[in-house]
Amino acid sequence: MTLTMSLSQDIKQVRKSKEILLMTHLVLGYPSFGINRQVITQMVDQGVDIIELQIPFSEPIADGPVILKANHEAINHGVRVGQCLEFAAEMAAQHQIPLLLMTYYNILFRYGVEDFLEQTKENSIRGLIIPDLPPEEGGQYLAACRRLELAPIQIFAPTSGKARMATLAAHGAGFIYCVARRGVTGSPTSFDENFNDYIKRCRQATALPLAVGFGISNRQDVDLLRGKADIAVIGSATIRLVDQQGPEAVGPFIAGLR
Amino acid sequence: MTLTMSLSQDIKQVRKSKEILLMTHLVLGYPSFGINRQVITQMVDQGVDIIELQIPFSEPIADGPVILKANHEAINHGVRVGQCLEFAAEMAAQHQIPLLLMTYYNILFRYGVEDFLEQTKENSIRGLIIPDLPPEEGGQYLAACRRLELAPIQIFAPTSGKARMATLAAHGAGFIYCVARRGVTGSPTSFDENFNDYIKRCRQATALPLAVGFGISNRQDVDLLRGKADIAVIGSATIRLVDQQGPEAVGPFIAGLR
Amino acid sequence: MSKTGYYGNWGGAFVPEILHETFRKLGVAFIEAKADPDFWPRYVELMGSYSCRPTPLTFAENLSRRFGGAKIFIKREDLNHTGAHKANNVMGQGLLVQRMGKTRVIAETGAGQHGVATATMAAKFGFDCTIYMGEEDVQRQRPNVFWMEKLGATVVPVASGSRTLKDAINEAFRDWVANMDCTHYVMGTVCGPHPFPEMVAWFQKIIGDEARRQILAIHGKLPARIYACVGGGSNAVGIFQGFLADNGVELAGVEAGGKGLASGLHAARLAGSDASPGVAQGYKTMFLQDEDGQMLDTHSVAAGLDYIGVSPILVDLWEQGRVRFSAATDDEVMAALQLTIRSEGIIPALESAHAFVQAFKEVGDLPPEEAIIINQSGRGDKDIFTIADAFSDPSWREFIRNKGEEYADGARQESD
Amino acid sequence: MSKTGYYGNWGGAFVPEILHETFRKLGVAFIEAKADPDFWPRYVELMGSYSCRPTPLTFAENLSRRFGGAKIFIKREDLNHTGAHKANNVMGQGLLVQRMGKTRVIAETGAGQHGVATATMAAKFGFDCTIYMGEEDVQRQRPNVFWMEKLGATVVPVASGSRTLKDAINEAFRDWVANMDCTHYVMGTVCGPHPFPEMVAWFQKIIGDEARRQILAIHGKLPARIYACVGGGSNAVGIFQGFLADNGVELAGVEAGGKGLASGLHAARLAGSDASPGVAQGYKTMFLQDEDGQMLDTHSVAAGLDYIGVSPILVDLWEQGRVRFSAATDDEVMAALQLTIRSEGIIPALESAHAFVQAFKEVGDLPPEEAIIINQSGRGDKDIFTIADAFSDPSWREFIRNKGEEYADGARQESD
Ligand SMILES: Cc1ncc(COP(=O)(O)O)c(C=O)c1O
Ligand SMILES: Cc1ncc(COP(=O)(O)O)c(C=O)c1O
Repeated sequence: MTLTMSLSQDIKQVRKSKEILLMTHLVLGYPSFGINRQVITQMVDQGVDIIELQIPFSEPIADGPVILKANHEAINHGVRVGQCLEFAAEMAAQHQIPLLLMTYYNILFRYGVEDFLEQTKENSIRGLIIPDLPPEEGGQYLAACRRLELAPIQIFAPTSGKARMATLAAHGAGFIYCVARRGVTGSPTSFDENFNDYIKRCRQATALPLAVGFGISNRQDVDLLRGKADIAVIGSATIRLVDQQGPEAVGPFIAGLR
Repeated sequence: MTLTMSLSQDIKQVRKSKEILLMTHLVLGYPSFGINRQVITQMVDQGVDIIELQIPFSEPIADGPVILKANHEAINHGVRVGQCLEFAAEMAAQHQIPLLLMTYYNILFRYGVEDFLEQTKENSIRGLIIPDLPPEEGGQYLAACRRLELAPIQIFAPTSGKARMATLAAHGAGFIYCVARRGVTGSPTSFDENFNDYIKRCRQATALPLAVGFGISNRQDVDLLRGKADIAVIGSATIRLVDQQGPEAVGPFIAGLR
Repeated sequence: MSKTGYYGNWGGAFVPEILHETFRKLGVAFIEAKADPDFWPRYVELMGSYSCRPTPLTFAENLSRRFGGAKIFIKREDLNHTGAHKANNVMGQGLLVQRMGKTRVIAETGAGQHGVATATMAAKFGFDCTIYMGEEDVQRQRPNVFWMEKLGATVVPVASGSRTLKDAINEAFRDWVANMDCTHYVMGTVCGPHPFPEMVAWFQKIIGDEARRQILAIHGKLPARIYACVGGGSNAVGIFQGFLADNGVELAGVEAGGKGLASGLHAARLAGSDASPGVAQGYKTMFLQDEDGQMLDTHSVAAGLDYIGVSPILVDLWEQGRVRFSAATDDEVMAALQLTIRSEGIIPALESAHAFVQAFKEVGDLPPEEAIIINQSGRGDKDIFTIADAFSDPSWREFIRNKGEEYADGARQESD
Repeated sequence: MSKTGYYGNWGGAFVPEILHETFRKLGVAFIEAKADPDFWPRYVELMGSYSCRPTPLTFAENLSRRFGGAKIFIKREDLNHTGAHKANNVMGQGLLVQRMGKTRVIAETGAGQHGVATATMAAKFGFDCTIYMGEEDVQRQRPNVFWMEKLGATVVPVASGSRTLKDAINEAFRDWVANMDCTHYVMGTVCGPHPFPEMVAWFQKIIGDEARRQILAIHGKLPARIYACVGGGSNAVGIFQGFLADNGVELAGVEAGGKGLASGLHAARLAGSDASPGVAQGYKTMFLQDEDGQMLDTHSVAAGLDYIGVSPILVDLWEQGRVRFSAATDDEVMAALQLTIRSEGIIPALESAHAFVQAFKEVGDLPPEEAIIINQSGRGDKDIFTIADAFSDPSWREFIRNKGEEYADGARQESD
């Protein structure tokens, strides 16, 4: 992926050659930055298209038990926001795929929203996912992202109506993160009729690429998204894998997804 | 003491030759009827003038810890009212001093007040002390005592006023039991100025002999009553003695009182 | 009353002479208080500003629907300060003590409820306070002992007799005969020598006064029946008084059936046939006693109903046929308690739950346009140890075991 | 409000998109309820017939005399059904849930008080109920867990994070994002995303409405000051609202000083200088957090005050200078509790006792013709384990040890 255009253009470019893109996720500093490095290298090597780097927060309200635990352990081991930003810069310098930061709003707020985003930009990060920052509360954030050409990824949910999707899409850039179902990260999703309708509604609401996340953990899930979404998001699954089988297991796992 | 006249006349008769009479007390069936027998024999042998035989009751409201315990243990060992009456008859036949029954009203009430008193008379018992039966509640009891020539001993207390003493005296016979102080049986009494005034008031209220009870446990106490009262009542002290030193200790104890 | 202090054949004042004058003065003070036009309003004001009277009359919509009969209303004495109707009596007597110029109060307690109420009153009025409580009840009701002590009362465990309520009453009398000059004995229920039954009934009639006004306002007419549990009888007499003259209102007292009337392990005086007339603790009533007149041991899951005697007022009303009696077993009580908690979010005291049992048995027979009132004499959270025991709640047991071990460790460390 | 859901710079609604629609509908339902002329009267009627509102305003005569300053009045939220002001909010939200046609409620709880209140409301309204409670709090507050379960609620121990209140809130949100179609989250205090602060404040203003009427009736004029403890802030905002427009009435919030502000072991957000602006749990307020924005562990003897955030409404009033804040240490709280129990026969919850501490410090400075009100948010008997621990009561420890051994024996016998 060449990193010259906007994130959404980049994604559309890659999509021409791939039926579906993969976005993976990890929690910075969990279980350690060293292991994060190994995991990221394997992900990139196995053709992951985008990586979401989550800066741990003590109150990760939208995350399920696996990511929650990773957040808390990272903080308990002393992981600081500054370290996370440096690490992200290091990864961005090393790997040629778009990296995103994912975290909760308080992390930006305490750092100073403008400062945080400027640092993010400087670190060559392409965008951010902030699940507890709806556009109504994110005026300053959205403006700074626009100014800095960072993608403030917006989130659609099955409960979002047409007007709401339009509003969100208008504020979004890069792609839209479509939450596949009710609930938090980490438990399975059934990709049924309702899901198809939902994705159709998402498509109609935006020209941005669609990423689908929450509960995607194997090839079958990814296959089901082909032709419907542009990006499949693998979240808790890799963390669980590293917990259980160590970082070496990530490469083969990714290889088997697509 | 000859047993030909009324109880009060008998008492007055004996008083001519003794500066103070002794009345002792025991709880029937405690620790056993056998020990009651030994104790009574020693009491009579040592010149006790009157004995109060308490039929145990489960709720002896006016008694202190020593007598209370004796009541409960007797009942727990299966002592029955009928046995107590038979035992009293046996003692009356055997000993030539006046015997009284002491108990609470429910014992009479359950037995049938008239029946109980007739049995008492038949058993050659001379009178009764029922601490929870004021004359206002004792109409039937008082009438039957009168009819049967049993002495329904009335009780004066330091809190009884002049009119009250007059009422009580009018219902009484045999002697008046003057409670020496506030409180229940078994703890010491100080025979001070107040006490002297009280006894003076008692004297003025009745021509009946005066017995003083509550807290009399040694020769000194008995000496203080000489010239004031006609009868000194030894209550808890002997029970305590039997508990601690056995029935043999009773004879010497009584001998040393006067 | 046929004779002073009597209700029909029941009541009276069988007190030792040493207390004669005390009772006389108490009787006079009580008569004067009743005659004083300011006294009752002051009492009502106190109960309104210190406790939360009038207590609500709650419509139990879910229970009513479940049984499909009359509407069930619950008189909420549980919402009183200290958690039971005992507060009514105690605060009233507190005003009387103030009037008499005494400085110390004593009381007996079984469940601990009356003890806590008395200790509370004593703290508020600035009286010294001693509470007599059977040693066994001290063990069973430790939380209440804790609060009494924190309220400044001295709690004396009574080790004599059956070491329960009746022995605590005896012991309180023993204290009183020694200290009556400065001390008032705050009798906890409508029992004991005259004027106690009349006095306690008078203060507790505040329940019936309110309930009558409330049911007329809410339901538009009188209730068909009223249910109250009966230990000594104060909550029952309290609510019944509001409706005594209304012959159409059936009055039902519910006693402790314990392990069943046939088992002998119960405290049913008027339901069943185990009790007989007697005189004890200063008054004449129906007692659970043997042929000789010795009082028997009683049993109930509810410590507050576990008593040998019963109000002379109720015995008279029972003889007259005005109040009927039944008994609820421990098992029935636990089931009714569970149902009430789940259905209405209300936790009756184990004592009060007895009234619920009988009401549940009968309410379905009445038509929906009728109403019944259950007097909820107290709240059940005071009973957590008993209730958790009765439900054999495993996590509660584990919690207590861990807590016990923690305390044991603490003690070991301190002694090291 | 400058912007929807904001109080000055504070508040807002920082919620995941999945809940956007739920919050929108909740906001609409709330606005409609407020606009419905029948809603508030129905709420007041419910609180009158099910709980015992209006709760009394009690004149604390002995405490007033002791401190020799203004008259001390106590607003008795402890007399509410379930024992605290939490009932007001919960019953109000219950009516709203009914209106919205939902069938299940969830709630977080720290002290357990809000959990019990919610479980109670759910039983009454017939809702399913799940309560999230930090694992540590489950251990500390087992009696409340027992009652919640008996009331039919499922209590879920939360093992993540500090295993206390804030983690229970997060977990409740996690449940909600999965089940919002049928489920309402009953937020327990004036925190969280808009419209929660406004909604909870609205229901709790019943305290202030009553208190204002009562003090004017009893005292003839407005009070000089009002004291309330501040956890999330609902009891404080509840009573303060009755007097916000009366500039002569000083409003004082009291936070948990724990082991002292200098110790770091406290939960003082606005007293002291350890808190800073932040956004978490869906709203913007002053949080106890580190430089990165990670929330800190807090400490208080009172579980209900042991929270990282505070109501945005209060932060705004504090910035405006309308409400002042101080903190009471655990030790001061135990002393004030003891004094209040002994002097007035009233047992404040540990939370409420914080308000008493500050009032006692200051009331002597006011002249006797003035009055102050202390909001007694709850009753302390729920806290017996904590209070007995804090007083190191030896006979309580022995009781628990014996009880623990008895249970252990029972368990051994069963397994034999
Ligand atoms: C809650 C409660 N209800 C009822 C009773 C029984 O007493 P009474 O029959 O006098 O109302 C008690 C006694 O302790 C009690 O605590
Ligand atoms: C009795 C009591 N008071 C106060 C509080 C603190 O909450 P708030 O500040 O919302 O009133 C709690 C919380 O559980 C409580 O239980």
